[in-house]
Amino acid sequence: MNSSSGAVTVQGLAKQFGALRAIDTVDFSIAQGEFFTLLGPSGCGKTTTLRCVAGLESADTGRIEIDGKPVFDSATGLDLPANERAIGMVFQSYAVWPHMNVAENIGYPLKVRGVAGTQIAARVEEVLKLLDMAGLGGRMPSQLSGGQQQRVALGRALAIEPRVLLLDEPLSNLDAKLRELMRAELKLIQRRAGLPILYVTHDQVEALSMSDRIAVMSAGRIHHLAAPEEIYDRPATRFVLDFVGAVNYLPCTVAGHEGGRMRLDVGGGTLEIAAPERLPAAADLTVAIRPEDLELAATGADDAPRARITLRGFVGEGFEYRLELGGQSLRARTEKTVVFEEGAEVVLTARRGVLVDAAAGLDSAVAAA
Amino acid sequence: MNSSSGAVTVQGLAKQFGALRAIDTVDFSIAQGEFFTLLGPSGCGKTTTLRCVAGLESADTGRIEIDGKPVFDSATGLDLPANERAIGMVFQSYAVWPHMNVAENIGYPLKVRGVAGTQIAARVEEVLKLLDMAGLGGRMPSQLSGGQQQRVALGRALAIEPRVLLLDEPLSNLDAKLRELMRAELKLIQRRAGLPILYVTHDQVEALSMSDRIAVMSAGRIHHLAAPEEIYDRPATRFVLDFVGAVNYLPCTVAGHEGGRMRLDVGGGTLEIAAPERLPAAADLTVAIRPEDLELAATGADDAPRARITLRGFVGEGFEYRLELGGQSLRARTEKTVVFEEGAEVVLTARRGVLVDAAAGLDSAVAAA
Amino acid sequence: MTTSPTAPFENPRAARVWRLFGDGRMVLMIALALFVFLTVLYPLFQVVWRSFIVEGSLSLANYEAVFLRASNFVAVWNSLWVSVIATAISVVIGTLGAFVVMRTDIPWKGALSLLFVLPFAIPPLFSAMGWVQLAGPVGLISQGWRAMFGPGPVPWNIYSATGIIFVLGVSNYPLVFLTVAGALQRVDPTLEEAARTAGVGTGRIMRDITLPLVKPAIYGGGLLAFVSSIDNFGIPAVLGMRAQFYVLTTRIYEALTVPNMPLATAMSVLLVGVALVAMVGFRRAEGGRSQYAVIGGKSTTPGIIKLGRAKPWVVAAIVLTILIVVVAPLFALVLTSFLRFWGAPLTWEFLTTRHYEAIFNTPAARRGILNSLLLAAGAATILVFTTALISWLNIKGRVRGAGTLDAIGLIPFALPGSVIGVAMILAWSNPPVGPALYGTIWILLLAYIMRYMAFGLQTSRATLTQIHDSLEEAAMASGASRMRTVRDITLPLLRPGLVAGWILIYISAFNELTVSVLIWTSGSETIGVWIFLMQDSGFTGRAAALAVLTLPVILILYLLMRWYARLEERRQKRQG
Amino acid sequence: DSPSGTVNFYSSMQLDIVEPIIAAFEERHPDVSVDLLYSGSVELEQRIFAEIEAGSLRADVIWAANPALFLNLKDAGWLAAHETEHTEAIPEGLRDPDNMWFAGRVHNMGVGYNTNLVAPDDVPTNWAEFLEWGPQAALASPLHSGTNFNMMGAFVQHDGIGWEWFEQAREAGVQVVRGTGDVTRGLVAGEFAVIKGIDYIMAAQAADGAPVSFAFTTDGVLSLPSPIAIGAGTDNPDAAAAFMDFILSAEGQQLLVDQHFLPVRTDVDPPAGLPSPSEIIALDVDYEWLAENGSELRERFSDLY
Ligand SMILES: Nc1ncnc2c1ncn2[C@@H]1O[C@H](COP(=O)(O)OP(=O)(O)OP(=O)(O)O)[C@@H](O)[C@H]1O
Ligand SMILES: Nc1ncnc2c1ncn2[C@@H]1O[C@H](COP(=O)(O)OP(=O)(O)OP(=O)(O)O)[C@@H](O)[C@H]1O
Ligand SMILES: [Mg+2]
Ligand SMILES: [Mg+2]
Repeated sequence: MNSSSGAVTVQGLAKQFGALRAIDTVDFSIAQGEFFTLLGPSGCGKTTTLRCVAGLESADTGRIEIDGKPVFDSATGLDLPANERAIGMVFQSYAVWPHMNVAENIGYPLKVRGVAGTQIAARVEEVLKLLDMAGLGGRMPSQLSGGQQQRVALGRALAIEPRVLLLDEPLSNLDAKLRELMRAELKLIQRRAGLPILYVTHDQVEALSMSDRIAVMSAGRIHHLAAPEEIYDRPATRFVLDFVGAVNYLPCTVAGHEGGRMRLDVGGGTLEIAAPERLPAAADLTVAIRPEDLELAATGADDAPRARITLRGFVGEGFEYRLELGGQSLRARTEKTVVFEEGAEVVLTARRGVLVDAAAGLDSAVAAA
Repeated sequence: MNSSSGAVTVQGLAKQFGALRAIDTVDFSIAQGEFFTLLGPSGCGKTTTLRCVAGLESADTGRIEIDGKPVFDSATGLDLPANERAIGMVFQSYAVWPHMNVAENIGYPLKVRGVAGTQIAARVEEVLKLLDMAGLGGRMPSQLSGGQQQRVALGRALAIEPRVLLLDEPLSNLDAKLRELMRAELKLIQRRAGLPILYVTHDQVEALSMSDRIAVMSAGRIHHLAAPEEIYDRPATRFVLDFVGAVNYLPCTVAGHEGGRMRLDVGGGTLEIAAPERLPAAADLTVAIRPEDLELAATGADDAPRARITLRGFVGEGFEYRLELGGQSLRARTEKTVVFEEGAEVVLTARRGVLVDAAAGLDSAVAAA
Repeated sequence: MTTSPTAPFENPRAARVWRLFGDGRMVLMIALALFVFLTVLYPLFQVVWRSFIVEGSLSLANYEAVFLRASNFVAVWNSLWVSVIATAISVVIGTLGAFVVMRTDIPWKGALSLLFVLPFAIPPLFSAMGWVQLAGPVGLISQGWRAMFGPGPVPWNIYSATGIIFVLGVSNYPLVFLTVAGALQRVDPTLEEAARTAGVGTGRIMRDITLPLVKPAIYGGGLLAFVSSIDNFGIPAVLGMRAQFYVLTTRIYEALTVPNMPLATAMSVLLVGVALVAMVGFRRAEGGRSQYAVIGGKSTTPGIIKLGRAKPWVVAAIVLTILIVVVAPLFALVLTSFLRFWGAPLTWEFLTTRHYEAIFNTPAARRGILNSLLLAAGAATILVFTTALISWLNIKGRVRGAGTLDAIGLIPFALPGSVIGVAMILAWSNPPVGPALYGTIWILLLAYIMRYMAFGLQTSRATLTQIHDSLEEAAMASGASRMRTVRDITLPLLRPGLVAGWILIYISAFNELTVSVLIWTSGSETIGVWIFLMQDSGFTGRAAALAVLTLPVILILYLLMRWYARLEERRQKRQG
Repeated sequence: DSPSGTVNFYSSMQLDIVEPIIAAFEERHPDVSVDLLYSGSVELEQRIFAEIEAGSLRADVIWAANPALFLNLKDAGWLAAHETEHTEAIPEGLRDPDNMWFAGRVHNMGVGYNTNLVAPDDVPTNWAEFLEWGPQAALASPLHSGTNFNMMGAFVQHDGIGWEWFEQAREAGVQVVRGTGDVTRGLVAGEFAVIKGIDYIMAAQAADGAPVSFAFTTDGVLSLPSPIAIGAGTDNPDAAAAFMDFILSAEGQQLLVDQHFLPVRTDVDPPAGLPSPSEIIALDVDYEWLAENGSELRERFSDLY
């Protein structure tokens, strides 16, 4: 048996619904104690992948191991049912049992494992407190708000300490405050128990801040599998660049190259970014700059591009601006201290940028000082 | 009839479920064309309020007007059914009709209004494109992912142009990319049609960035009703301060007061913040500082507090730090350019801060340079 | 390979079978298959087998005899169209009634829903007689009509196809009512609310949203009503023969009186064929499996529609309907039980309680009541669980073959009662193995199980399709085995459907006549047997009195059910 | 030694007839208990044939209204002969020459009429007059009622009546309903004025106060014996024989006479007000012929109606 040491190993997984390839060959492996996230847009196959790992869906082809033990193998026909896979799972649709009250819902996995009644009650109390739902144990699901139901679903998975925790957008209906609390709690549980987590989300911030590694998916394929910073700063494909965080695309030509830095003519002015390698001058390129990497100033160099503020939005920690530069709309994000009025003209500089081939996909990712 | 000019007016609304006060007197009024948001933690009564406005739930007491026309009045027993209130609504639980395909779901409100078949088809096509779901019109809801279902629910409300649009967390299952797109689209629709929107969310960023005004709710009451910046910068109660954005609390005593600025001794050092009024020295206070208002530096003034970095998290646009200062845990947020290693010692300064009475609730909100 | 407790198979099919065994599904499947074989297939085989025997050797002569007579085709055609129209009436009354009672703010809900199911307790023969007494040539309504519009024939004729259709329709609608009422309770109300906020009025919501969502239940109840119509004998016998209007069951009865049992069985096979074709049609129309999963993991409380200004009208319509389809025949039944003889003039001197006295003085009749109470409870309980498991294997467990079990279980419902009775005698007088059950009370239990399996299958199927898969999946992911999941999650969620099925079976079995009368023995008499025998030997009054005595049983059952529902409600309301 | 044990008794005789007889018998033979299985005649026949089909007849004693049934059973060997002292007292027509069955009771089918609708002068005196009542006249279907089936046989073989009678009935609009119960109810309620009725049923209804009466026709009524017999497979022949003897005895027959039935014994007087058997003009019935041609007759009838 070619078992690997990973907590979860997925090899060559594929699954079709009719003509639709929901998963189109997915490979990944989660190490013991790793927080692993599947990140991708709606409908990209995240839930389907998770369900295959859980044993709720049978993949068409591929092989899955949990804790070194094969649980699915299309070649041999092996396909262990979910209850023999020692997993904990939170469903995107909550799947809270409507005929059990909150405490019964959370205690059920313990009951199935034959834990004594008093112990169950104690553990349920603990979990309820953790979920900020103390005292709601006797409520029926129909008397709960959406977020409360999601917390019950989460509590159910946390009640036992499973070998792998599978979470399908478990925080999407929680408010930011609670979400942050739960994120921290999940991290804590995971660290304490060395518990591997397979997390599914469409929320980049959630993925970036919690994960040890992220697999960015699109249309049933993994585009980039790496640590959060790498995903964000050195995205493997244009899709990843585009999906993970906002980005501005500016068509440009190389105007010069000096001392590891490159000057780019973006029409209306020149931007300077760091560049490890030399490119032929005047190549037809696009530079991708994240909003927070665009610096806005009232004044600046003569050849710097000048843009007009079209919209200002408050986002709490700072402002979000829409700019117009030569007919293109750009986004920028600044701290609260940098305030411009709508209609004002600002000078742009770039802190960092990534060069993209206008024709093909992503060519090179370039970090700047 | 004391009709006001607002698009929606809610007066003295209250609703109990058994012993639980789900809404405990709520008053607000939405102006024509206004984007109004109910923001609050899970279970605070947002959905219940929205359902009362929609006519799906009967409040115990209170009065509701839509477009100057009373639709509910507990005093006279008036209670128009939902279908006579000219509203569009998106449900937190999607409520996509399982027996109709996507196109039929979206087209149904038009069909009910007697719109011609060809026109319906055209409009549905348009909405589908808008929702990034072109080509999925023939799918049944059971064949859709969670986010896709939410988009169908949204599309259904957008298909017609109602007098008021009621939205219950309509974007919670969409990825950030799509969410941003939809936010912009909603704003656009609202501006174009001058359509008033009553929006329910637990997401602060969503609320802050989209709303004209926000009502922050907790336990069935509105704590603060104001424009986003006011909510964030000058929260009316400690709950609002706490809920809208992250915050660090530091017990402090007043060390000095000079030229509109106040020096606060936070134990281990002194922080300076702007203060409009004089406070008696050594008053027993707490200063609340948002993570992004804490500035980290390698060196600084001798009397500035020095903290140790315990954890660094990457959030794409920057870093999130956990700091330890005299046994307390603090959070700080910096741009990507400011990088410290875990374990390093940093010097703290505060950009802004709010003074809170340690004993009572929120006392004064103070902006700093 | 040693690390894995599960033997991996080279052959995927072998692996699949192994998995089915591993989680108990196959064991369950085998047990249920055995159950269905013993209670349905084996007796059925006895009947079918005889239809091919002529004078001791295999022959198709019986079928030739059936198919060569044109009047048999007329009877098939009559059975079909009469049943279809009667079913339509049942579906309309049952569905509208269920909707109004379950989902609107109409007053007296408890009493109304009781009244709506009450006609189910009246044996069809009595419905027919009751309607003759009401609307027959010299019936009460006809007399009233003549008093108002002068002498002469009334403008209707109860002895006609129309009469049969009407009485079948108003007798069988409770089947639809019970199934649909259960489903309506479970529909996620936000789906209706979504339509309401989209500007849709109540009527249109019902048509476009609610009805399609409970479609499986409507089809399920409709199928029961249809099969109930096509296999009914009492009503076409009383109302049809005088008009020389024959249906298959009355033809089969004739063949049985000759007696030409092989011929009767051959005709029964024809009837089963017709019913099966109809069933397949219904099942087709029910449509896809997951389209209707409305019991989801996101919970909401059921919504009640405010009738507003329409309320008085709706109340009036409901009361009128109940007066016509419930009160009138019940009145006729009760009246008969107090009249000295059937058809006596309505004056004090002809009223008497002696029919009741006679019943209470007959030990066998008293024993019959007790036997019926026990047998009905036994059959209902056994069936509710076995059929729920069969449906589960079919719909959720996705075990191949469970669909066949489901289909086989439906067949006996299409068999005339007398054929089932004959089948039981043939099967259990001298079974190849095991005890001869004929002559004991157990054969009645077996017969009821055979006859009413369809009720259990239909009601549990309708409920199961409404339960979202994720609820079971969550239990599996929590570590519960498949069988444990069924016990802890599926069966409790099925409960409303199971209760409805239990009541359907209980009431039907409680006063079942046609099968029982062929297989009872002294000591195992049932209330249905006594009703039939009294009726048959001319003691119509006593028979009616017995039938009236069954009504309180239904009433008590219903009150128990309400009490249970309130208990459940309180459980739901209980706060921590 | 005296008989003991259980007798499985299959009967289609009305309960209020049979129950007193059983009670009297059990008093006489305390060691024997009679297990009565009472059923309508059609259902009883269905059950008997189903049991035979399955290979064993449970009944020890059978008492039913349709003589043809007993001819069939005798032919198939399912009856046991009964040698008894009562043979002498029972006329030849009322018992099997091989002692396989004896009539336990006799009932007559004649004209039943509603006294509110039919004046005493208008009561049909023969079967031709019966037809004059057209749609107000009714009979139970021979396909469902054993008595009517026998009567059909008698009519068809009768020179003066014949198959034509049914054709004329059809033309005149005479109603055919399902069973004896239906036709009786119709008469009582006034839906029908005259029916083919059974003597003791009419008497019982009249005793209840119903406006009905019974009349004998001059061209013959159907006088039908209800045979009683012992099943060939009985496992308690002594008790079965004792029970049968009791029914045929003068004591047993007197119990029937008390219930308005004509006795089968010549040494027991008929009930008061009823003609003695010798005064009744009865139609001839050839049960053998009927057993042979029954199916064809039934088919003819069902084609007609
Ligand atoms: N039972 C099904 N039949 C047909 N298509 C399906 C089925 N389930 C899912 N799909 C399709 O497969 C694709 C992947 O679905 P999946 O649920 O895995 O998406 P997801 O990545 O979890 O999206 P979301 O973030 O919106 O939940 C989608 O296009 C979806 O419409
Ligand atoms: N039908 C009901 N019966 C009893 N309590 C209810 C019912 N519906 C809601 N509640 C309770 O009322 C409170 C308010 O619920 P509501 O659904 O309005 O919350 P919410 O603010 O929308 O929360 P979320 O963000 O989690 O959706 C909650 O505590 C909830 O548990
Ligand atoms: Mg998903
Ligand atoms: Mg809510």
